[in-house]
Amino acid sequence: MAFLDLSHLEKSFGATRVVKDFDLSIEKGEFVSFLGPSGCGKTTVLRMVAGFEKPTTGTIRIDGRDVTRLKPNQRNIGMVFQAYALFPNLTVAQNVGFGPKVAGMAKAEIGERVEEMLKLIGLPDLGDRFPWQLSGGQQQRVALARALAVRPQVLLLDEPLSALDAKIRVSLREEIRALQKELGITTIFVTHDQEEALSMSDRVVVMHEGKAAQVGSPFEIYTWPKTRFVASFVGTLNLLEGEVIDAGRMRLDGIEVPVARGLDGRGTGEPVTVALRPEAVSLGLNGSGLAGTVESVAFLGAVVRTRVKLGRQTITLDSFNQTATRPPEPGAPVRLMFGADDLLVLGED
Amino acid sequence: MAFLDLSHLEKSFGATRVVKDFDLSIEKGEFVSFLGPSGCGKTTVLRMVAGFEKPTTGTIRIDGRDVTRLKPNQRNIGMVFQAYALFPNLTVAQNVGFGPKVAGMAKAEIGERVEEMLKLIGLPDLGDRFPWQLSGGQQQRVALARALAVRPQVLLLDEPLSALDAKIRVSLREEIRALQKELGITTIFVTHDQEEALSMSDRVVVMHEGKAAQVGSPFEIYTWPKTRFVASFVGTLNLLEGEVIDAGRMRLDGIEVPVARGLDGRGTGEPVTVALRPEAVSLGLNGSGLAGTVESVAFLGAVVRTRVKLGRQTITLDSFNQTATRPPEPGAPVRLMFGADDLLVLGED
Amino acid sequence: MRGRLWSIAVVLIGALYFFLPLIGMFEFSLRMKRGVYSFEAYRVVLGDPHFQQTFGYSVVLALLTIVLGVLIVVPTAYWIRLRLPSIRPVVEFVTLLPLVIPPIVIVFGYIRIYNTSSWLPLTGSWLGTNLLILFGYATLSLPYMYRAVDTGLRTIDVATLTEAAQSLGAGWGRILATVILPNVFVSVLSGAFLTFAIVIGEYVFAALLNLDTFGPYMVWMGSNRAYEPSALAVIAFAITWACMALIQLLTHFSTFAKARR
Amino acid sequence: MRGRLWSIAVVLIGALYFFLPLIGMFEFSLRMKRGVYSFEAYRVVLGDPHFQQTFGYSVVLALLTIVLGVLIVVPTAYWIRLRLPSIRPVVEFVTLLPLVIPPIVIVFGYIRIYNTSSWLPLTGSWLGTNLLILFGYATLSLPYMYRAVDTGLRTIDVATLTEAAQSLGAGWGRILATVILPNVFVSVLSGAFLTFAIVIGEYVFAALLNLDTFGPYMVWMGSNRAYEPSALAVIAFAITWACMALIQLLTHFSTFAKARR
Repeated sequence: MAFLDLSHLEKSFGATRVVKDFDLSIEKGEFVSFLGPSGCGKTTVLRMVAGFEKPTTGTIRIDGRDVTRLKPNQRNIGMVFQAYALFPNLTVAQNVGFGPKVAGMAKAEIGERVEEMLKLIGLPDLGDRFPWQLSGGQQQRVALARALAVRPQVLLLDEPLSALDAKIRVSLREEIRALQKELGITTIFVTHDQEEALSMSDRVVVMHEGKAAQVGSPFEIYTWPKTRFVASFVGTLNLLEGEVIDAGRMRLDGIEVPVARGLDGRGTGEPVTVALRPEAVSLGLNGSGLAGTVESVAFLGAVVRTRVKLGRQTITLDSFNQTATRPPEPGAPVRLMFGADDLLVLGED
Repeated sequence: MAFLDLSHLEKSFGATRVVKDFDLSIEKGEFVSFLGPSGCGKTTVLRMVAGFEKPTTGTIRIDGRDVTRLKPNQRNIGMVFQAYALFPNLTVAQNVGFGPKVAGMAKAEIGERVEEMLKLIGLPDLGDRFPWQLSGGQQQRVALARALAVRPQVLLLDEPLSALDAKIRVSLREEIRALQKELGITTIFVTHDQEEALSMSDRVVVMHEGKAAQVGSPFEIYTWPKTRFVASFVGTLNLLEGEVIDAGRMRLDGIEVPVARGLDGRGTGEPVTVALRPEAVSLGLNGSGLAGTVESVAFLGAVVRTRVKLGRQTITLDSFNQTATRPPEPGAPVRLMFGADDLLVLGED
Repeated sequence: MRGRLWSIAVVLIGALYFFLPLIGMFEFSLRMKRGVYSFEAYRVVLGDPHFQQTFGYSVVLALLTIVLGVLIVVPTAYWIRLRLPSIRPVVEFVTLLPLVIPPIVIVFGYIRIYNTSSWLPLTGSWLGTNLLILFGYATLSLPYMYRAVDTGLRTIDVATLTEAAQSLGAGWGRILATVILPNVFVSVLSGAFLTFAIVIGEYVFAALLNLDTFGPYMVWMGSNRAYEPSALAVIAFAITWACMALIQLLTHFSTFAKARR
Repeated sequence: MRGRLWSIAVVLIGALYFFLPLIGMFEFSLRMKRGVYSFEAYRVVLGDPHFQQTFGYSVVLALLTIVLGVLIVVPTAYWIRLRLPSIRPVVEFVTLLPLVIPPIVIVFGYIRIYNTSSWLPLTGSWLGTNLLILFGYATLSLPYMYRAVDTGLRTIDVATLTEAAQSLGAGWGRILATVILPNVFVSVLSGAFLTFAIVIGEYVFAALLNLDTFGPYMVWMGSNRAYEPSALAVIAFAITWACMALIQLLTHFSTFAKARR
């Protein structure tokens, strides 16, 4: 049996069911992200695990113990909030020591624990500061230390990085991941940022309208999205209309292209929608590939985004900016190339 | 003479000089972005053009007319704010018609102008709505229509997209750019988002501590940054330490590499810092290139970010996620390749 | 469940404090005619020329106070938010003073400084005394008026809206009239109603300045009659209640309020 | 320049309203001994046993009012912000009532419902009357206390701080005592000082309930003596001023206030 086990969780607010028949098993030490747009129910699931919301039906088990009806302060869970939520009247050390103090630990022991935690987050000298004297990134690290100070069985992170600047966000997510690996603590991380979820997690749960649309490793989620929702929420996407030839080929804009998977069981001539990642398409100026015309070129920095008109359809493709070659001009004829593996045949949501 | 001419602009608040000797000429119909971190003075320059701040010294000329001492309501300038700033007590049509009404236009004429403007922004049927009935993106488009309704000589945009969601931000920036091209209106766009500045502008002014650190086309700014600040603010960057061999070569971690430009006039053996964009480096698993060991691999979605240990230095490289090949594992030996063009020798700030 | 309990507690406390006394008073006011409930006491009170006179007087005073307050407070509060945010604490402090300085002290001061033998003998003439009480009431209402208007201004982005209007060519007069005032109108009204209710019921100022307003009339009735004071109190309460209801209505059903939900 | 002009205008209005009367009164209060300035009037007033008695009485009443107010308001305001944000408008409405219902009406109602022949004859006994005025004063101070505490609660993220404390194992008592109260302490104090100032100067309640507090004493002095009332007014003003200054000091120099700048 898994360490953290959510089975048949449901939650309704009034007539709205925000979480529907949610099942998930998380192994000890695993880092699992809940990824989805706002309103998809990801935060509600987290808050049910924390005990702030009571499930309408279903059970939550931690290490075999049923905690579904326990109050939040009886669950031994560490939580980090988007808004830091440090106690403004307490110093950093007092904040970190709050949990151990509530747990009735001896004063000397609390001091040791606080010192250990502050060292862990790399702020050993800031114990006497007040929260308002710290930067956002420091505050969130203290919040993390505070949550970890009670040695919780599960660590819950509720969009902990979204209030921070872009650069700090990137460095802090690496820190959090390293800390989580070091402590081996079972962690749930809620986010709406696909890059965060993909870069940090062992497994990602993509949520959509209260359900888990797909559960898998970051690579699986990105490379083989199961539904149209997952494909479009995680990364950008071209959707192309065509028709099936046989299990390994389809016709796209009059040209036959090989498709590696997903066409089994579809009849010849059946219309089919395939998805194609912009970065999977490359330009072959001369030679084979589908012929099209450059519609627009946007320079985004590292990436140049080119729109190519291809018969009735428009394909977006991303390529890295190359110092030696200027991007193509609008109106130029180009040829597009992509592999049979890159065409994703999508299921319904 | 240029259409909009800023010469020797300076602005001090108390003892702090936030804008220092700022010169810029903008041609009629040009789209110029001011890009920089908060506090770099970009907004202050914009507000001086609008008339909300009086320059300490310097002059502002629009179409040859000195407007430096004119009040904001005498300048014939259109302004769009980050916070939309629609008048909450007026309908969309009344908001758009505010400027023409102040200008004393006849009622029928105002009606026509409002209709024209609403059509221009693609919201012809929302004239009777109040601002709070619109989405953020719609509100900002109405604010744009309101600013354009007085047929201003110059359009000023003060971070107009930063309050919006990521997806709307991208579509609205394309709309704004298309509208600006259609009307041929001279435009200044202030932003801290490099992608916005690079993708929308004819020219970008990168600002740093009240000065223009570099002025150039987006491609120039990204590809040939002049200073270390510009290089690190626009895009991510590897900084590598090495020593000069001669004008065309340097020694990096014991290996000789060719450098296309920037080493003229430096003596042999002189230490030099070069910058290298992560996307300019590629992995060659066997063969030539610098030998290193994979330190970590982060899967960011479209991009896989790999850190490679190279002697004493660490190089970050970005590559597109390829469906067919899994990213390398930490610890694997790899070889790094990059072109002579990709090594940027940076000047001081 | 726990929430419901608290709601009940709140309602109960409210009842004990306000409604029970009111109901008792209302019941009593109906008992002027022996043996039957009647509105006799109300007939007597409303027909009393002294009531009509003092009440009318107080209403006029209240309206003048409101006009004076709006003229002082709206431009001041706007300008302070726009250009002098640093002196806002000072102004807030000043506007709080009338709350904590007992009215008695203010009136003593007024009588002392503006008496018949002073350099500005306001208390010596009818007009002077009325001016004095008008200013006094404006002072009393300052905290409420300023808070209301300032709260109203807080809900809009004063600086940006002003700059937007300026960039569209508008001058100060137009900005105040078409951008600022319409957006704080509801707040101004709620401040005005509070002022109205306070001036109508005020006693200490009027009594010490020897003016025949509604407050002293109520107290005089209270110590000399049996049923009429209750009727009066119910009437006074009805007026203030109507004012409060109007504030709530205006706040709830204004289009601008919706925008903020 | 324009800003400076306005600052001067504000100071001038303040002066005309508050300081000029005060200075006049202060000057007058020093003239009890013919020909020379002296603190004779203050000596007389402070030495008057009736002053000491009424003032002491009012101070005790004020402190009890504050305790009662804090006990009612802090948990209520906290719970409403945390769990019942939907009834906040209702509660705000209730707390505004004492502002707009003239105290006279409230007292009339109290006398009517709690008189000697009623089901709860509070006005019949010494203890009952004091309880009545205590509740009356708590009512009067409700708007200020509630506003102050609610404003204090607004500056912290009540819901998230509560959840953070809960997830760290804390129960309700500990959350109120170690998380909520310390963070609204300054607000509670400022509400308390306002309450203190209001109770000390209150006249209508005390007079109509026939209680010998500081307010009626001041009015009695005002109509029967010449110099002492001015001295009294200056003392009362000094007290309220000290209260206000304390509020400002606390707000400015508390560590939490710094966090918000």
